[in-house]
Amino acid sequence: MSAHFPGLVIIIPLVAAFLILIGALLDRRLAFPLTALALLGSLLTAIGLLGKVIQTGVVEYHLAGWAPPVGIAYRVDHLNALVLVAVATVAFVNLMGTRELVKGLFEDRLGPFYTLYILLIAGLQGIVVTGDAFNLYVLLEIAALTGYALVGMSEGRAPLSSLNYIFIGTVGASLYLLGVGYLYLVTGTLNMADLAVRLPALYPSKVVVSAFVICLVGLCIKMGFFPMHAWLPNAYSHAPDPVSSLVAPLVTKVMIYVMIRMMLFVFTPAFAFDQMAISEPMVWLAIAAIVAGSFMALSTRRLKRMLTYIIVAEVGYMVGGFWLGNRLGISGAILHIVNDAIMTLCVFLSAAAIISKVGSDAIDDMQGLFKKMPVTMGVFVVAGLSIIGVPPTCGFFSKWYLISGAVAAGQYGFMAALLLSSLINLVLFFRIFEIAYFEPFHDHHGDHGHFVSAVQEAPFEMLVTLVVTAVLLFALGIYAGDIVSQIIDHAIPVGIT
Amino acid sequence: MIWPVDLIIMVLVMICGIGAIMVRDLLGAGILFGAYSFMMCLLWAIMGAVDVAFTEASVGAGVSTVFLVAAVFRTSRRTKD
Amino acid sequence: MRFLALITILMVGGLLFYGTPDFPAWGDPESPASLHVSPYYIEHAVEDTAVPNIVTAVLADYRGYDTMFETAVIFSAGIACLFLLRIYRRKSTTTRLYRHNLTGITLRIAKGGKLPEGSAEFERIDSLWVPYDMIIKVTSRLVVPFVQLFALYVIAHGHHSPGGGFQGGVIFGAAIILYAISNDLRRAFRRLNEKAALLASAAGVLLYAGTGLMCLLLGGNFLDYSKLADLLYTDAIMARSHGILIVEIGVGLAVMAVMVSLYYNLSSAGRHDEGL
Amino acid sequence: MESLLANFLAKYNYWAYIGLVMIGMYAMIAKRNLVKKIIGMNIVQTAVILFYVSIAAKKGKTIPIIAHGHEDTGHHAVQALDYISPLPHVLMLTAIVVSVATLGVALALAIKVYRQYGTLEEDEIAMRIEEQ
Repeated sequence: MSAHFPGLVIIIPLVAAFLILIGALLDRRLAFPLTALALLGSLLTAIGLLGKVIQTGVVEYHLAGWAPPVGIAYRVDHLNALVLVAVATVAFVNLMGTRELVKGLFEDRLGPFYTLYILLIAGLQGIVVTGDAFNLYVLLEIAALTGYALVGMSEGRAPLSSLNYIFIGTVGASLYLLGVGYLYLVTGTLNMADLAVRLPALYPSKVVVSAFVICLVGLCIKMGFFPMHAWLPNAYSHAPDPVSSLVAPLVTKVMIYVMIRMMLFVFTPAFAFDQMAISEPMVWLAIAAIVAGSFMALSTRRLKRMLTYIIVAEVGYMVGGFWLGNRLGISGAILHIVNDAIMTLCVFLSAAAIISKVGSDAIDDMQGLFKKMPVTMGVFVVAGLSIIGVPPTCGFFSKWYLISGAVAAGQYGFMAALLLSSLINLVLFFRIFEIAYFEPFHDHHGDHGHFVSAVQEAPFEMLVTLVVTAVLLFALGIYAGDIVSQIIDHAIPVGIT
Repeated sequence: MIWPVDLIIMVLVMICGIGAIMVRDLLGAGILFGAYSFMMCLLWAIMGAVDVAFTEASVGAGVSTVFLVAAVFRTSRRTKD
Repeated sequence: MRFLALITILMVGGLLFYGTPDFPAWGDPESPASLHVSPYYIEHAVEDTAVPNIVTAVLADYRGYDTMFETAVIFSAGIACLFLLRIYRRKSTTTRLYRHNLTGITLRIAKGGKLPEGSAEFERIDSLWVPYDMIIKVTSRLVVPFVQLFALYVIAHGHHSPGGGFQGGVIFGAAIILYAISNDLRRAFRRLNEKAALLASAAGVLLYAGTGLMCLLLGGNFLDYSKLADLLYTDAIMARSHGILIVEIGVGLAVMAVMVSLYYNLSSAGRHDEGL
Repeated sequence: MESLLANFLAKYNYWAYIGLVMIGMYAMIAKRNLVKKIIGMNIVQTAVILFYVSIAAKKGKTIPIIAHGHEDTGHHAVQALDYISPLPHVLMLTAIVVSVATLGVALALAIKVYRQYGTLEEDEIAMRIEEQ
């Protein structure tokens, strides 16, 4: 059975999606348990796959029994397996945590909601596992389409920002498709491993160069990298809370994974780092992303919007770390993909809990929250410390790798940007802590503005998931060394030092 | 002398495409978009992509146009540019 | 804005233009794209799958996994549209319009009152002006069955001629949409209501994925139809051919249902009362 | 000059697709009407499909359906060079499906936006948001 793990990781949620819809037509309450079951199965399969990869190395799976390049193949190495586990974990944890919220928001459309939710996860996991450049596009679109629908389902400005997200996302995906088309034109294959074999002979060709640039631009648009980031804050901050805590940790990170996969395993480092010579400008763009993201976060007084600007900066971390082009930097970027997924999940989940209690996402309305929601705020503090980069939370370790990578590459500007952004994050989070700790609570639902001391926590299952994510943050921090030496070191091609 | 046919259709595709985004009436834009899709489908049929052309004829020129018209019917025909 | 747009499209155009001089000439049979993988398909499609239409063979077998996700994409579009637009409202307080078929007199009944459905003399009409359009109705009644028959032919004959599940499904859906346009939405609901459409779309994709799972249970890889040979009482090659037919039917079912459901939601803006 | 013209004519499909991508993107950026933008988005997608179909084309060859595929007249060799390459066609079927799916979702969102603001013009929507 374990031979089929790479397929099953995707097939379980996919088949479950249709069963959920049919089940929800019969009885609405069936939707949640079915989804939970499927995502749990997918998570366990993903963990099993990771274990298998660590033991035996690369796992291949030929769909429909055709060997590549004729058929589509899945190729799971250490990099995929790690990101896969992160995606599956975030999906499952978020599902468990947001049950009550979803019930409140989408009471009459639970079936479609969970169907879309699980299709989004199937798409993202497929993107991570697949070894075929075109298959990746199809999965990209399935993840994108479900994402648009989920983001747009809210009152206020959500539909408009989701529509803009569609426009930009479609342009990004079309550019990626064009890049793949250019590669197909000169090589005649779509399989990533096969492309990597056939491309080196063609490096001087202008077609390969433009394919590289087109792919990169398309992916940068999809991941919300600095000059093309405009859609991201709107789409994520106007989305419904249970959706933004799913989409924000996953979509951009998976796109960064795709970039790393394309650059390292399709174009190969020799082409991406040495021949194209765009490492320097990319790192400078990353610096700009970090600085701009941090300052924009500083300028807003809304919690979710602030967090989305932090994501813009975090994308800068990972892209910059990757384009440093040395082992430390790339390790830091990959480690940060995992860490940032959990960190963002944690911070968005606690934000969702806070917003559902306070009734507004303005930072100034958060007075006295430490008294009112001690556990939620405790978790929020942990997540904040992790984003700032305080040991022993995981944020510190990935930042450490990134900074040492920057020093090794001589990119002191990047190092300075990282430190500056940590400093600004410190300001951002302590501003919230201060308001929430020192100022008395004002109830915004009622008209009485007096001090309320009663504890009014978020629902129990949300608290449990919040605590679990906080523990995960520490665990990832404590085992960071092991993750790097056991998994990430094997994920990076040997040629990179 | 077969090749001018597809050149002519390509010019028509361009004209329909530009027309679809220039015309100041959304219903007209939708119909022109249908014409654009149909011309495109002819072009692909000439290039030998019969399956793709068939799909585009049924999807692009058929159902997509209906969707556009339905959406315009439910919103408004008015456009400023 | 216009200036920005011009700069952007010039940059994109320049980027795309940059690689073009190194392209092989258009229509060159010796271009690298045509020499690596695709000859394999052309030379082996018939002996591997017994399907002369290579596009169908590649679509549903060699790259069947892509096609499964393509169906899932269209399915998720249908669900997304439903999720975004559908307005569930228990009691309707809207005014209803009825036409007396013999005289053409229109009755307007305000505040949720209604005449009994299905009365022979009165017919409910949409609130926007609807002419009494016998010619259109009769013509569409004449056309619809033939369109549906053609759609089934396209699905079934996809092995030998252009076509297949997707095209056939769209044509079948278009026939139902034609029926809904020429009559009205309520009458179309009587033929294929919302729940049935949803069920059909899920069942179609499930048929596809289920076939794949069946192959997996029979010991092959996912979607490896040759493992179905024992189940279908044929050899491995014909099993692939039949497997393709099964999944094409699944695709057709799903696409048909999704197209209809998309039309229902878009044309009534999610209210499901009045269409185009 | 001669070779430039020949080069131009040999690849006019590719020029056409670049032109269409530019038209579509222009509509997506410069037009303020949401439905116009959606049409522009679809033009970009069809332009990409045109590109792929152009890759597949072979001058003077036949469509990718094997003639007499079911007459068992022994093993007559199928010459790959005689048929247009099928793979890009398969990919583009998928891309067409994706484009109609995107169109459906985009139109649904446009209807939702209209329901909320009563207009499809971006500048008027911005004004409504300001008013709130």
